[in-house]
Amino acid sequence: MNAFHDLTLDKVRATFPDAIADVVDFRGERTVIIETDSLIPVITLLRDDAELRYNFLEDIVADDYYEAFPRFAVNYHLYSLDNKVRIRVRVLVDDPDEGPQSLHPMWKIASWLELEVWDLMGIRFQNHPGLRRLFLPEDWQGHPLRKDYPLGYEEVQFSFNYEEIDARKPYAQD
Amino acid sequence: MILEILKGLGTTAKHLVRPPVTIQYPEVKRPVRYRFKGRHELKRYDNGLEKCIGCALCAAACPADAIFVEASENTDAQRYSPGERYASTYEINMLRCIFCGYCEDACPTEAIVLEHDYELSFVDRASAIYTKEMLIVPVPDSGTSTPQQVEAGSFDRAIPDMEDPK
Amino acid sequence: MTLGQIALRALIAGFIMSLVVITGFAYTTLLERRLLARLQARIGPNRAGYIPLPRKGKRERRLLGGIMQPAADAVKLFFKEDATPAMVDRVVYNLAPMLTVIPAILILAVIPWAGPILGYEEYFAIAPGIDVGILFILAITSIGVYGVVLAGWGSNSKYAILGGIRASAQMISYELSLALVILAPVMLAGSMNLNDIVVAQEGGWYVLFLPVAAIVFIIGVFAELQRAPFDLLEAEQELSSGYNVEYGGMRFGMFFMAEYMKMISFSAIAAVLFFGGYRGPFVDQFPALGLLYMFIKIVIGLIIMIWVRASLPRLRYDQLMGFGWKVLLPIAVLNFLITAVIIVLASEGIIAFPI
Amino acid sequence: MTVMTPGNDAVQEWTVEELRAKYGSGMEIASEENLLLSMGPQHPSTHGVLRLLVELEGETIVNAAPDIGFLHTGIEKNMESKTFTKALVMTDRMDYLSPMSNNLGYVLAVEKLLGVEATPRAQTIRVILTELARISSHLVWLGTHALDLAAMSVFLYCFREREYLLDVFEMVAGQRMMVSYFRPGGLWRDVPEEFEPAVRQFLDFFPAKIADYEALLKNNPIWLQRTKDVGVVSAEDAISLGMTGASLRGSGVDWDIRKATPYCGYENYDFDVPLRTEGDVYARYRCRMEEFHQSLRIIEQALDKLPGGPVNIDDRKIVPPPRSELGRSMEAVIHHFKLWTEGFNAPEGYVYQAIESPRGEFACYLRGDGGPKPARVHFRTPSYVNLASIVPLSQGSFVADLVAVIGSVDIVLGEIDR
Repeated sequence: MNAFHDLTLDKVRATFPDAIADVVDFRGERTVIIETDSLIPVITLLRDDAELRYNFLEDIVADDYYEAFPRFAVNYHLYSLDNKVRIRVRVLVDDPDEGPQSLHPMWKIASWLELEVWDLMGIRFQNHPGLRRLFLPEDWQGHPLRKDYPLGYEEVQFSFNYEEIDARKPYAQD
Repeated sequence: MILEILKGLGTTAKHLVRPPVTIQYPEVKRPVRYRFKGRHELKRYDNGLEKCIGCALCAAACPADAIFVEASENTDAQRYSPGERYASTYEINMLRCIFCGYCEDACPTEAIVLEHDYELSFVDRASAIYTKEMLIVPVPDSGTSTPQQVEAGSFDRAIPDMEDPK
Repeated sequence: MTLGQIALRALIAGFIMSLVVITGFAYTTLLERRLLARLQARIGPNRAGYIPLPRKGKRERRLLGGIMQPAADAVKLFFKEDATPAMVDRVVYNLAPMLTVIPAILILAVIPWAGPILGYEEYFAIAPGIDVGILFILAITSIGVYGVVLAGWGSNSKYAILGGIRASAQMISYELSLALVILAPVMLAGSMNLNDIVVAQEGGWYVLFLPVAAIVFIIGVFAELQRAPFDLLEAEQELSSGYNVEYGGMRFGMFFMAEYMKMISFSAIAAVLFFGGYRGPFVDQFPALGLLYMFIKIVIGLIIMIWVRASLPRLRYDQLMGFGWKVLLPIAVLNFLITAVIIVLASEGIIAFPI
Repeated sequence: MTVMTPGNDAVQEWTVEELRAKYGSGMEIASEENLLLSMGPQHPSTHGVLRLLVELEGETIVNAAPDIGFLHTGIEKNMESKTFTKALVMTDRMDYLSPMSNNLGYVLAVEKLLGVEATPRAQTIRVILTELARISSHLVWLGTHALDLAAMSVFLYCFREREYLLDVFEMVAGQRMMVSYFRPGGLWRDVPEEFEPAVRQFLDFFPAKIADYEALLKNNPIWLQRTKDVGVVSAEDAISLGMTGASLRGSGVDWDIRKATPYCGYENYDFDVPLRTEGDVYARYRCRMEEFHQSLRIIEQALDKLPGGPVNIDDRKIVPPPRSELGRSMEAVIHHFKLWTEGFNAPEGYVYQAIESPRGEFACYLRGDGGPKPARVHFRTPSYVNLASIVPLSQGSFVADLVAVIGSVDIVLGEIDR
């Protein structure tokens, strides 16, 4: 946390008094947790304010706090190329089908980053130009990075269980 | 313009007179560095006892779950390793192994070591399972093969004094 | 000689020369692979066939490693499954490799390999006495492009058709300037007979009198042969091998064969037109030496082609066309005009020029 | 436009809409007259298993859609089921051309989460090795980029030098590529004695090799024709596209994480950030070539002031005890067993650690939940983000330029798919 972080916070507070739900400082990183509705205005402010200029969208990460409420969190890592400061804007999402607004009008890359979040975490961004499966096949069911999605396990073959596992290996049919 | 093209031609021509860097593999083998992580070996002490004490820490440390260890009790009449237990089964599935060396780091007795043999190939899944017989090194000249019959109480310490690895 | 004897002689000579060149093609591939490897700090194929020279205490020295590599390649190609993709136009697909390889062999007919040897009165060629040898070459090489285009079309593959289209465009843009610069030595020699051109170079190689024509000719040959840096139609990085992507086995081998045989014959043609052909020291006393000189000149030509391939990146489609039309063609036209003017002036005695 | 596929006995015709419903493309198709070309996943120039669906008008690219996921291995999900140390080995396998950088990004994130900092010696060695990894990664980039434009000798020369670097990696880590050398809290082991002479030897001979590559490419007219004014991207577009690394600096944006938010003591080294303003393939090529020299500078400085001392922090809760203590101390044995079975607990919280990998900003988002396993790991990989820029960069140019653009953006598919 430095003075610039505080300045950022002050500016957001001054413009959108109700937007900030919480502020978390951890290991020198500042996270501003904001209400879902005010995502676009706050990020526009952060990007376009002449002083702040958080003009680089580094990454969008979704996080799953399974069994907590609200369950999902979407982190936007914004970076100010002029001031060399990073800030994390966090939105808490409960219903993954009604995720935050897509940022693609603001950054071209946003829709691409959101695709990954949709594909692996299943958070549907509003107004996204075309959500589709990216890494996974078109007909894949579920979103693997969610905590309630089982990891799966391939049982390892050793001498004692070789025959048993080999019997159910999906070998190519002759 | 022509000059730059000639410069490029000269650069390739320069390599014509230099010795090629190709290693003629099956005849000439590239020497590996001493830290190289190749095929595993189970080590023995000079007296022929196995270093492995069957603690299965390697199996726990393995990120790929490639190691399977089953321990049994040593007796003084049938002693395989110092200490209480030894590995009666020790298997590595080489198809799973990623040669990260965590087993070597985790082993408290320096029993499992990734040695320098890198010519590993199999034609079926069964031969990729390396058993203890394949992994363990031959008995040194100074020792006798296991199980040994020893006097009671002479090997009660599982973890020996070791030096920091280079 | 009667007509029948001439035909029989041509048949035998043609058979022998074709065999020689086909073997030569095989070893050109070896030369390319070995030389390319050495230019790139590698060794190249050196396992198939060698002469072991035992050395004391050391590993035996392997002489001429890789000498059987072409045979191994050929065996591999012959025994590959002769698969035809499902959706191809079968007639065209099967015709295309033949259309490529036959012209490549036909070119050999007119090349003068040596002076009067083996009972040939004037010079040794499969078909001596063709007075329009140049025209024959230009005509035959133009057919070769059909093979490539048809291969692209018949394969019913997008990569192949792109390669085929590139081939036709490229061929048109380069053949024009190629033909124009060939006219320069023709004018100097006053004949279209290749042997006459060789004989006319007794006073000095034409490359000395016509350096510009020689350079344009060499560039044109690179384009004509689709060798790097003009190998657009089989640009493996863009089209993943282009026109021959759907071919396998010996059908692919035929495209390959055509390319390398054309390399040999165009090296020979370049030698004939600009580098004195089979002429060299003592060739008048011992005409058989001509074969040796021809061989050396062809090999040097091949080496240059391989060397360039090792060193240069590839041009882009539009850049290649631009280069052909905007640079080479004007140069070729100018060269043609200037040569013509100089020849006229020299023959009129206005300027002194050693022709 | 209809596409024909051979069925069992008859040819089936598909319309674009049907095909898209079946396979999905994520691409608008401008005209039915255009040629739809599927480049990859088995294509020589897509650097791995990238598939590009390209819409062509003649040879001009109208539109393209990257199709990825052929190499998806679920690394992020897998890491959640392993302890912090065991998860480390997976980071090697993302960007397999510079595993050292991946290791570093992840290890720094873990250390940040734990609130510890590596010793000065470990940090310096990390700098040397990541810069060597940068060189080795750039060598592959240069080689494949040149090979894409058919300058094939450069490729083999580059791999010859890379071989030397891989040998250095083998010397320190025992593995040529999947090194797993940086561990939370320090390093696997200290570097061996022959490390410094080997690196110094590399510093000696490598500038001459760069001169060789430059002789073949830098001013070669064909190379200039192929790369100048191809794949141009302006600074604003590059920022909007999230491009990082040399791809961004080729457009004139001065942003290098090593300078902007230094880690591992990069602020102590004297080096420049190569910048070009043209934003074309050639500019990106020049930037990376300059980075060779800058990396050499950093390595030389780091070697000169390589501090002594331990390479691991003195915290038995994070770093296993040295082997020599095992036979003497019961505490050491307990720590050793605890660390290799359970691992260490990380506090609750989330961190984001960005480093400058050879390809751009490599960042690791890491959430701990108080347990020994990461609750969420996410990697912001430069290749994944830069990949998106290939489409706007290549629109309107030729197929041959697409190849040049892919090469100049420098992607690694292992990192894209994770």
